[in-house]
Amino acid sequence: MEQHNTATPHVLPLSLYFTVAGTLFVLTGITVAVSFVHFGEFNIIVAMLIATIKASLVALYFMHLKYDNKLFMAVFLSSLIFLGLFLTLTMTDTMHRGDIDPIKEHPIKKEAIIYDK
Amino acid sequence: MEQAEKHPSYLQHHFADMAQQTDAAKLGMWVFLVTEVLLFGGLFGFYTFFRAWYPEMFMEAHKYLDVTMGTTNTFVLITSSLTMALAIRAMQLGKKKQTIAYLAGTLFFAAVFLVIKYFEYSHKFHMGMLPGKFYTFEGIQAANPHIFFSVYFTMTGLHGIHVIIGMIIITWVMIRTMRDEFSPEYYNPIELTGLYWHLVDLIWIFLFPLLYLIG
Amino acid sequence: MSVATTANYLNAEKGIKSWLFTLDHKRIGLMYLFAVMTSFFLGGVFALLIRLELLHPGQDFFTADTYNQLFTLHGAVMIFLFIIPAIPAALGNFVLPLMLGAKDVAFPRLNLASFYIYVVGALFALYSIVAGAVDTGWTFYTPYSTTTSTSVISMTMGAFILGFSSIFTGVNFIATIHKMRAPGMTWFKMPLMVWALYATSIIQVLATPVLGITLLLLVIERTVGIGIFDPAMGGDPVLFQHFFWFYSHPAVYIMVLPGMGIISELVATFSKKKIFGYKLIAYSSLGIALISFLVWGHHMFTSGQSEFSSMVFSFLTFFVGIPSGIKMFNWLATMYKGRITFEAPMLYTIAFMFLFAIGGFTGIMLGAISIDIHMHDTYFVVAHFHYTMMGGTVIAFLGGLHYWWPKIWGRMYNEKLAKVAWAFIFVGFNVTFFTQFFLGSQGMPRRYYNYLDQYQPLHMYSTYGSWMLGVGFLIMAYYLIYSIYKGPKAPNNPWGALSMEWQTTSPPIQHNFEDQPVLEHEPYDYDTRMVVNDELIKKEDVKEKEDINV
Amino acid sequence: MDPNGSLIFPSQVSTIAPEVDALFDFILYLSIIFFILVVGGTFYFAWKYRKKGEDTFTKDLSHNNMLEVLWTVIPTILVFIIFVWGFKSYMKMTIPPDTSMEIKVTGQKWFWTFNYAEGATTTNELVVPVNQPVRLLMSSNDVIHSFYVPNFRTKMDVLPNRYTQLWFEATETGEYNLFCTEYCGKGHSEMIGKVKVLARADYDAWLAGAGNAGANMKPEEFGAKLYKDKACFTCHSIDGSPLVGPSFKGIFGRTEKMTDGSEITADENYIRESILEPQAKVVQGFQPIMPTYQGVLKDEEIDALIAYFKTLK
Ligand code: HEA
Ligand code: HEA
Ligand code: HEC
Ligand code: CUA
Ligand SMILES: [Cu+2]
Repeated sequence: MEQHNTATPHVLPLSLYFTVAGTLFVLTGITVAVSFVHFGEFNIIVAMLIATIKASLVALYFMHLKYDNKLFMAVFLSSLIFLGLFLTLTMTDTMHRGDIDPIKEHPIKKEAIIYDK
Repeated sequence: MEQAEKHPSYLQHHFADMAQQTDAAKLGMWVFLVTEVLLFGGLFGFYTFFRAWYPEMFMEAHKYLDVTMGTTNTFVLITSSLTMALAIRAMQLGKKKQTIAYLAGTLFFAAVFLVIKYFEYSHKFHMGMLPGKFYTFEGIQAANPHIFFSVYFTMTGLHGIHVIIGMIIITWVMIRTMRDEFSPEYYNPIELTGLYWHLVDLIWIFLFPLLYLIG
Repeated sequence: MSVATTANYLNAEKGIKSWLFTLDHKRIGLMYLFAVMTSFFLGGVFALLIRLELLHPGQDFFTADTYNQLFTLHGAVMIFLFIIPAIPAALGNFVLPLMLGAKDVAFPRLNLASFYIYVVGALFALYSIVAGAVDTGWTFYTPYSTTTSTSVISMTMGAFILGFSSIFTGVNFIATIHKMRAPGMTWFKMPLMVWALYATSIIQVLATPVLGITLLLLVIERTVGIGIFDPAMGGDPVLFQHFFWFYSHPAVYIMVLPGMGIISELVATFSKKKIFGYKLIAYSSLGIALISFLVWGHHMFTSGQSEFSSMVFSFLTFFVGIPSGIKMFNWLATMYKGRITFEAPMLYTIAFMFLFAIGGFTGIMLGAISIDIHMHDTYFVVAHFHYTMMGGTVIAFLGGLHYWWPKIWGRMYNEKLAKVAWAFIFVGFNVTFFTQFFLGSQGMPRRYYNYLDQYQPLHMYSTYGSWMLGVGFLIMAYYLIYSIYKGPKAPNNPWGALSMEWQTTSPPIQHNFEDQPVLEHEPYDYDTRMVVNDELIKKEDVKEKEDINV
Repeated sequence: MDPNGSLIFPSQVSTIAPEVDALFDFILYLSIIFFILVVGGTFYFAWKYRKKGEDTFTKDLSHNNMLEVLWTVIPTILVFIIFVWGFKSYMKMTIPPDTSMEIKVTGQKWFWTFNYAEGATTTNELVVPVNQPVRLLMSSNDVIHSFYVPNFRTKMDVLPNRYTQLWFEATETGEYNLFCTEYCGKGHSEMIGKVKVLARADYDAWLAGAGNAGANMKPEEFGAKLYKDKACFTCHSIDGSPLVGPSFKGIFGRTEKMTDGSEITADENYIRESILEPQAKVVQGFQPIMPTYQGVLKDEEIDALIAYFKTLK
């Protein structure tokens, strides 16, 4: 069996929580600021990068992943991996429909019928 | 049950000791969080596929979301996460009053989040930026803007439902804290509630830039 | 009801309440067993009606609409109400803690909750029958499902709720297997059934939420018209198929993996031989679970998905065949130089090998894109999936049911009748579904209530076969129910098996074991351990004896 | 069963069919070998090692690396071959040759319409010349259907608001079944048609005549033919019994209630409108599910239908 390490609670210092929260605020500020600058395709990468850092901070410190059983980390990461697989494999379809015959790439009518009126 | 003497009341009969019980509960919670991630994952999928199909439309439609409100809500939710973490810390140290205060704080910020969302929603409703076939807004030129609002409303809607569920659970553990059910030896339910609440925050951390900041 | 004079989980507490509010995994397992068997018979009656209509071409007994509702209900009931919970939630619930030497699953309350969630989901599904029945097929393809006037919403909500029941079972089992194993039971000393349930739980947890969101969106699409799946609204119906199969392909391994786990137990027990390639079987369960997430697109070769996508999915599909093959070969090798007896569970094991091989090979045929283009949505596919689901999972389930029956009730069933029923089921099954391979490859499309005359003879045989199946199941129902009341008392370990569930009484006592059991030998140590008349004989102790030698 | 086909397959009538069948046979033989190995082995061991006397301990045979590698590697190699083979034929099925002629296919509940570049339109009957690659450009007007000709071993879903394509080259003249294989509701099992493969000369003659079919028929006879050809019969009876739609018996001059409460007497104009814009006025007691025949029926064909209706007293 895995070793148990929760017999006595692992108390983190207050300052750590505030530092993390502070960093999260700052990163939120940065990501909003950056969104007003136009890097084109790059914007999404920056925004997702910052979001990922923020999410990791929440998971590692607020959710104690850094200190808890490493199994939990593996469990959590597995969800992201499988989500990634789902998106990637579906995109082998959605991004490649016109590969052989361009006529198949787009819908016949661009606008939905609700605009027909 | 039969060996009640050596079992504290909060240790269930089928576990050998507290460590086993706590660890099992946490593992169970994490596995459940995995299912939450994948539940939202489906919606993130929609976002991804439709954004790739209609990039200009997303670009144009997202401008109608209110960045100020979104940003405020991000701050609010992060703060609520902080208070939640602090509530757990307080209970680890046995400070019951503090725990209750922090939980109340978390509830407060969750409520603020919902109120702001309410204003955002009602504004959208008013403008006719409704999902799918109810969409009547005419300001967006690119094709099929109603899809963007379908994605927006399903994603934030499901997230909002999670906030509400979270608030119910937090209220419940708060009552249990008041009833003195927890101690530094046993505060598992608060911890699990915390995990859930942080996940709700975590999802918002991705929703916010995807919907409000990059279109 | 129960035999034993001593207290056990069946008679420890009395009254309906002691069942409805029980937290005992054994009782919850039994309630599940009752529920899934009811569902199976319900689904089976639908199946017999389908076959009845197909006896002759043209409209005989049902209108097109009724027929469409029949196969939808047959599929949905069999999949969501029967086969997904059948092995994990019913048998698995009963035996998992026993096999681990634990008192219960990790979260008994969640366990009970998931049973009631199942009941609520089932009520939704049943309500849809009353409220105008669903006619979409169990696959709910859009835009048909968003435009038909039948009660799609209650059925999808039912499936959505059932999904949560399945998720909670998965969560529970994962925590149980990680945290509740008896002292000494390391990962590689667990019975293979446990490995199989573990792999199954992983799939349940990772795949089911995606089905949940898909069905939820379908409901929203029908009620609010968000248009994500509806081409008229700018949505994409093929996307629905991706979402649906991302769950439903892994789901077929939710069905078959626990079945394979049962077969691993049975083949070792009835060959009295150490399982061959333990680690490989254990890993192949995980392997199948992992790969199963990568192949869903093989249901969509003709759907209009990109050619590139078809290529990727076809390629990946074949890799499921490898771990499945590994298992089959290892079972075969386990029988080699064994000491094989032929009680009903072993007969089901042999039937499994026979039928699942056919199901699997035809799966490989379908995985080859050019062949699938011809076979897709014909009876060839229908035959394939009945060979895997019925011939694989259901047969394994029946094997497990007979195997653990004495443990569950403390009573033996009638072995002779069991063999007769087995023969009816085995022969009837092949008559029903082998014919359908020919129907399919000759071009007979599925979901047709009316067909061209040229397909008549084969359809007729198929229908006759389904009646044989019906007879087989009636016999089984008879002797199983009879045995609960009148069967002879079962010993604690009627099969001489070595895993932990046999070390407690039959039926087990309320908290499973008198004391916390400690693993003394591995589950398949038949080279050094033997149980005769509930008595464990160790090889060390009988060295001198001459007649018991290697 | 197809008298010209084998036990397993209907006769091969397209260039791709032999290739599909060959791969199938290959996997079939492989499967039989493995089946004999695994299931034959099971039966053999079951008999050979059946319990013969006293209980005994058994041998400790718990693994054998050589064997385990073998039964991992050999199937892997085999499935790889199968994949490449299957994929190659698939690419052939997918990419139409440049010399293909094109026909537009429309699927709708519950019939097929074929539009030829030369102007001919047929329903539920696809007529093609032999030894000529044909490319079908397909779309649906309502739900998903699927175009399937078993003799050609080819199939493709037909989606609303999107084009899909399918091509084949028929190698023998004759009449072959055409099925809809994507479940599409009530009429799914009736959504079947024919593919007529004609010799080149016959095809040309047919095409020349198809443009003015019914030219040498009386209007009511032509109407009766259209009633069958254009699949009206799937929803409308002529004996008075309501199906999905109202019966045509006595329709002309009948006074009917509409869902909006108004009353209408069925005259030429109303019938024409019902055919071209079915949703404009919906008869009470029926669903608004009749497909439009705009672009499918020409004016003189509608006239013929009306003439035919007048005879249905
Ligand atoms: C328990 C359920 C179950 C199982 C286990 C399987 C197992 C497999 N299935 Fe099946 N399948 C279904 C249930 C199942 N399936 C259902 C329900 C559908 C249709 C749903 C619907 O449309 O309604 C379906 C449909 C389906 C399709 C789509 C058909 C279509 O609609 O056009 C395909 C295509 O690739 C496929 C492939 C496979 C493969 C490759 C396996 C493999 O896992 C098989 C692996 C096993 C073996 C290969 C045998 C043992 C191996 C050896 C002895 C080694 C030697 C082997 C080789 C050399 C190859 N299945
Ligand atoms: C676990 C899954 C499972 C199981 C066990 C079965 C079992 C059976 N199935 Fe089913 N089937 C599906 C899952 C399953 N099926 C699915 C998913 C579909 C696709 C649906 C769709 O297209 O959407 C399908 C579709 C399907 C079709 C195709 C319909 C069509 O496409 O038009 C047919 C046709 O023969 C069929 C037949 C049978 C038969 C004869 C049995 C038999 O094995 C049943 C045996 C059981 C009994 C016989 C019941 C017990 C006995 C009695 C109750 C006897 C007493 C009663 C009387 C004598 C009246 N099934
Ligand atoms: C998919 C089913 C379907 C098919 C195919 C179909 N119809 Fe209809 N039709 C309907 C339904 C349903 C109605 C009644 C509702 C309405 O008025 O729209 C109807 C109504 C009509 C009416 C008005 C009847 C009345 O009593 O007022 C006419 C005329 C008609 N159809 C002609 C045709 C002709 C001609 C064809 C073939 C060329 C045809 N329909 C094919 C379903 C169908
Ligand atoms: Cu059209 Cu089935
Ligand atoms: Cu599959």
